[in-house]
Amino acid sequence: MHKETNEVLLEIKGVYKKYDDITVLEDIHLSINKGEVVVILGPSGCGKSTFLRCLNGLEKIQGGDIRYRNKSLVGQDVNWQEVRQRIGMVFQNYELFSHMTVIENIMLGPVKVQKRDKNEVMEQANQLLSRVGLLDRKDSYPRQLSGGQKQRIAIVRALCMNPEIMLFDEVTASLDPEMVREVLDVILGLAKQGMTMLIVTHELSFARAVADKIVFIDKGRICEISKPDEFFTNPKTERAQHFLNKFQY
Amino acid sequence: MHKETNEVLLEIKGVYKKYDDITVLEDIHLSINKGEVVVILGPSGCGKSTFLRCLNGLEKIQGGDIRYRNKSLVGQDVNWQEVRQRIGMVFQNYELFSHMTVIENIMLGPVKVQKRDKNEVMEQANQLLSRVGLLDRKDSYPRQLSGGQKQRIAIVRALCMNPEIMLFDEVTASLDPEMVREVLDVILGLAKQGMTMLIVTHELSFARAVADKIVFIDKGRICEISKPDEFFTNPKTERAQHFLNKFQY
Amino acid sequence: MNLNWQFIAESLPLYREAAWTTLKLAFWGILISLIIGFICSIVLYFKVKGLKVVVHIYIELSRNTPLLIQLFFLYFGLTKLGITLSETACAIIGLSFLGGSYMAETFRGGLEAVSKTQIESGLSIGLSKSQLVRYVVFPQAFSVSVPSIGANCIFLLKETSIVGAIAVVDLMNVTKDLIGMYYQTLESLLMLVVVYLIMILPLSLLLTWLERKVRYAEFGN
Amino acid sequence: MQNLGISVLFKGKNIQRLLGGLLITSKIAFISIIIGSLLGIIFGVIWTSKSRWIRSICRIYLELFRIIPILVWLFVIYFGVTTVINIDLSGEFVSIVVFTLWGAAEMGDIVRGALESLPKHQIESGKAIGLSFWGLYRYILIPQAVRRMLPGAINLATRMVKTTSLVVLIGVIDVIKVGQQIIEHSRTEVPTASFWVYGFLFILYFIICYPLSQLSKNLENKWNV
Amino acid sequence: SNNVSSTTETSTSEFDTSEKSTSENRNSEIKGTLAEITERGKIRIGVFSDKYPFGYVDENGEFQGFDVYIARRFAKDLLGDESKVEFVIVDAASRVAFLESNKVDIIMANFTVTEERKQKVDFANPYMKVSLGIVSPESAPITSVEQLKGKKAIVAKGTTAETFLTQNYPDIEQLKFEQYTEIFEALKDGRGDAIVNDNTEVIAWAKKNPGFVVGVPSLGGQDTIAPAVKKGNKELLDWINKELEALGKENFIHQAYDATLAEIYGEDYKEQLVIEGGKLE
Ligand SMILES: Nc1ncnc2c1ncn2[C@@H]1O[C@H](COP(=O)(O)OP(=O)(O)OP(=O)(O)O)[C@@H](O)[C@H]1O
Ligand SMILES: Nc1ncnc2c1ncn2[C@@H]1O[C@H](COP(=O)(O)OP(=O)(O)OP(=O)(O)O)[C@@H](O)[C@H]1O
Ligand SMILES: [Mg+2]
Ligand SMILES: [Mg+2]
Repeated sequence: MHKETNEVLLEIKGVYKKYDDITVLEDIHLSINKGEVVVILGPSGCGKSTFLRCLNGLEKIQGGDIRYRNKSLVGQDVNWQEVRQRIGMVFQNYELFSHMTVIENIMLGPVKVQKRDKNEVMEQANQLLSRVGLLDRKDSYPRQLSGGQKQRIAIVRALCMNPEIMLFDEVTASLDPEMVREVLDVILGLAKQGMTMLIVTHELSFARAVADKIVFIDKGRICEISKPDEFFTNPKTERAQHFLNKFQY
Repeated sequence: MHKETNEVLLEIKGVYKKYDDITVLEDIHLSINKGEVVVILGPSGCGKSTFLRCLNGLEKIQGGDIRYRNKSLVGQDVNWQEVRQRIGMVFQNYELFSHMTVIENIMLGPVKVQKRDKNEVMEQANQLLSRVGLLDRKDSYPRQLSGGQKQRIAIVRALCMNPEIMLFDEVTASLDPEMVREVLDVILGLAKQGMTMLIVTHELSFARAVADKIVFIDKGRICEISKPDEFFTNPKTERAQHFLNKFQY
Repeated sequence: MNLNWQFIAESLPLYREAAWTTLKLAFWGILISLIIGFICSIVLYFKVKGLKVVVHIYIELSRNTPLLIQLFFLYFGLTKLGITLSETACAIIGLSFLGGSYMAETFRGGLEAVSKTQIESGLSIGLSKSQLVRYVVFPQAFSVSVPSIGANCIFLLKETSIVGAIAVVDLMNVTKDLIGMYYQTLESLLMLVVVYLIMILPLSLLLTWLERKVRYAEFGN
Repeated sequence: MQNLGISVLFKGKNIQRLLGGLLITSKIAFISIIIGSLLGIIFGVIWTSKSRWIRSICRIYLELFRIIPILVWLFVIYFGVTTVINIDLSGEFVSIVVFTLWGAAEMGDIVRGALESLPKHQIESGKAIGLSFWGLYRYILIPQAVRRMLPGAINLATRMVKTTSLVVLIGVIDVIKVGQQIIEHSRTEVPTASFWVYGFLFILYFIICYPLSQLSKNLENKWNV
Repeated sequence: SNNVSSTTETSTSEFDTSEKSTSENRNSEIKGTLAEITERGKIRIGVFSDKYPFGYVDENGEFQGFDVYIARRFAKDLLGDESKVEFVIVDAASRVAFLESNKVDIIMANFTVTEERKQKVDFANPYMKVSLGIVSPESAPITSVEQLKGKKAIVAKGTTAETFLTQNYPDIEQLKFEQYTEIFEALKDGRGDAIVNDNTEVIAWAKKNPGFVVGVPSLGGQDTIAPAVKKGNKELLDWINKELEALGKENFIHQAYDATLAEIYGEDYKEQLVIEGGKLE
């Protein structure tokens, strides 16, 4: 969006993903530069979530290669724990740990995984919390928060690990429209600061506003990679056209 | 939308609704003609759901009157069971009965409540099911259906009671975007056939397409009742303006 | 009421001692049950090969046969194999053998109630397997199982009434004894009920409190 | 010696007697489980009432059975209550009554838990299609609650089967008592009788309770999702 | 807890046979009378079902034993047929309750006469004597009850031995089992130092089990065993006493011994056990 560079952070080369016999991702090629915001669009079930999950090691791939800073993330000897500290992820369902307060949720990773100093982490957490406007909810439990609040906390939790890339998987899908706005505003803010992001969303106008690059996937294949304006006004493929039509009455 | 008449079906006069001390609805006036499609918009928590629930007797009101075909729905002696057969309702959460198949779900009301003939009901159910394109899922259990399919069945279930008015409360709120379309298409179809409907939704473009009349509620009060084009292009109140802004990036 | 107060006063020390025995048995029985249940549930949850079958057999045997007979085998049977355990030891082992399977099922239910998304989000912040289990899975499973753990504890406490069969002097045993010797039926039963009340009521309140305390995991998110 | 031991089981009518005892055990257990479940469902429904009073009364009823040992109930009802109201009830009948009341109490708690765990919108959508109060319970809530309460209910059933051994105190001869009679009768001739008889009883109980717990597991899997 | 006590309260009068409650309950009082028994055509007698050889059930499911043998004769003499008896199985702890609540007419379950029990039920004249004996391993024989102090005595619940030790030697630790089989098993397993039980029982057992000796063949005073009826049921009590007297004339209790006990205890103990005619010599 703003500070896009030419340094390639993540490179996906011919990735295949199968569940048993069903091929869910087929020959996916994509490279993401530092500071770039890539939005992935596509009909339901096309494999968007699966793609993000592969990047984070939650799913194994059956072919191709994924390279993060030119190191392969394929094979037995990948230290996923370390990779996941660099590649943060936020899911559709507010998946805060329900038995921990907001601040405990945020500090768990930095303190227990990264072994960072408690006070330092606390300071960073406070800063991030106040940025998303939730500093006063620090000691609440997830059940005491609205959906939008929970998602903003989930984002803070991921950010507090100081990741280099953030993956967002339909983070607003189960939110009320007004909360959608709260959360998307946070993501917009991140984009402005130059965070590298891969975003799956169904909010087309948001996608248009935030993306440097739109990737359209259908049936497990990348059909189209375009600049946002181009994609929305003049999609190259018929499939993308058809997809966009669904959102017009 | 099309067959709007001048026959008043439902008349709401100065309705007040309180939860303990909190007033949730205040002095609501609204009248709905036969064949009219009314869409209710408003920010989260403004009282939209509560309003629909009052019309269906799921909540008691603390003041004012609701008249259906000029008979009051207020007081002890209202036979809600009967009223609910005339005023159908579909909710946000796919609330099919999880222990019954699709067809059992649909037939329960007509057969057990209305005591209608099984075969006749079955025939109507088949007809409705094929209209929403789900005749082949007749014997499935809800858990075997997608969200969109469940909502379409829920609509069929309500329709099969031959109601005169249908209330829809954010029926697409927990659906994937593509399923949203499936469901809204069914509602659009009903509108074309002249069904009287009260619809709460957050799909603004759908609202614009389906409504004869937009009712904008904020903080429990009706702020504005307008024709849809008027509302979206030139809202009368600042609050409505503010509300509409939230959906633009 | 025509109660023989003298009799009550005289047998009070017996009841005090028996109540102590019952509590001791219940305490150890519950504690060991928790440990056994914990281990078994882990074996089941992580589907540990080999051990899984053993645990399944243990659970089915223990749940589907009466404690009375289990105790007889422990007490009289083991001796024939050259292992002689004291009455109290047998009683505690018997209770733990029974309770272990109830607790195992309870814990397993709790573990399985921890949703997949919670686990995935734990992974996505880089937690290792063991950290995940320690910081996310166990606390949530525990909070889900607390009500049934409580029910199991009360069940085990009451189940101690069987151990009289192997000559352990618990509350029920003392009561039956006194009735058999002096036929002060009303007084004896009354004392039995009162002592159980004194033991179970606080336990029940404690559990209600604990339940409220750990209810954080309720309603997922 | 061991051959001699197992022969105890086949002496005279011993096997028949044991099975007869098992029949009584199962009869008491199953009649109580069935009636107790039905009453328990009604009780559980009443328990979901919003009235504090009704809720407290229900709670007290449950706690009465939780705290007072079943043995005491058997004693009090068989020897006490039946004489006060001057009717002569058989021990078996009283056992069924006590076990039924106990079952109803525990089942009521399970049913209450299941009903309260049902999503609220199931009730509302039931109302929305015009179901009456009873229709709502009959067609929607109870059938769904039954699925949820099944594991607990079967757990209770096996506990009831195993607790029937208490009924000897009021003169009902259950399977364990028959076993003890056999053991005692042959104690001079066959000192190892106890091993064989108790082993046999162990298997009998297992044969009754195991299918129950398997049934619950299967139904749980089937109705899950 | 209010509820708890009130539930038991209702039954107070039943467990507590004070004069007051008996007079209040005239109606149920009638039940045990001779007229009522005759009308019913059956006499209900409470017996043990697992105390071989006094009251037990044989492999064919028939009640047998010394007590049962005599009980059958009672039925025959009262109602004309020895099958006109209904045996009700009782437990040591429920013997009195069965009588008090009119569930049985007579208890003949090896019921030892004691002062405490006399306050709850009416005993008829005795038909048997008991005294206690102690059996212990040959390797560590117990030859006097004093030796048991600080040691463990194995007893069966609800027996005279239990009462005797509890009242006279409270500092002897007792290991109490429900069943006879279990006490012997326990001694063999070394769970205690000796069994204190009816001397007939321990002597007969020691005979069959080498390695064990009866170090104390006769202990304490002599107790008697008698039929018991509900307190105040004088009519039935008198009938039993007369019946015992009549039976004494034909030496019936000796016959009963021969039929049921001789096999186990042998001839030696006959006179030590049997009381004929309801009278101690
Ligand atoms: N664990 C699994 N086992 C088998 N098939 C799976 C599994 N998870 C997903 N799939 C299948 O893989 C395909 C892609 O799923 P995915 O969740 O990635 O879609 P998506 O694009 O994220 O859809 P949505 O927009 O609905 O989230 C779907 O057809 C789905 O049915
Ligand atoms: N049972 C209840 N008790 C107390 N307050 C309630 C209850 N139900 C709703 N409310 C309150 O009433 C107000 C209106 O709620 P309602 O659900 O009608 O809003 P809504 O307009 O439907 O919002 P949304 O768009 O989020 O569905 C809210 O402030 C809510 O907190
Ligand atoms: Mg997805
Ligand atoms: Mg709403």
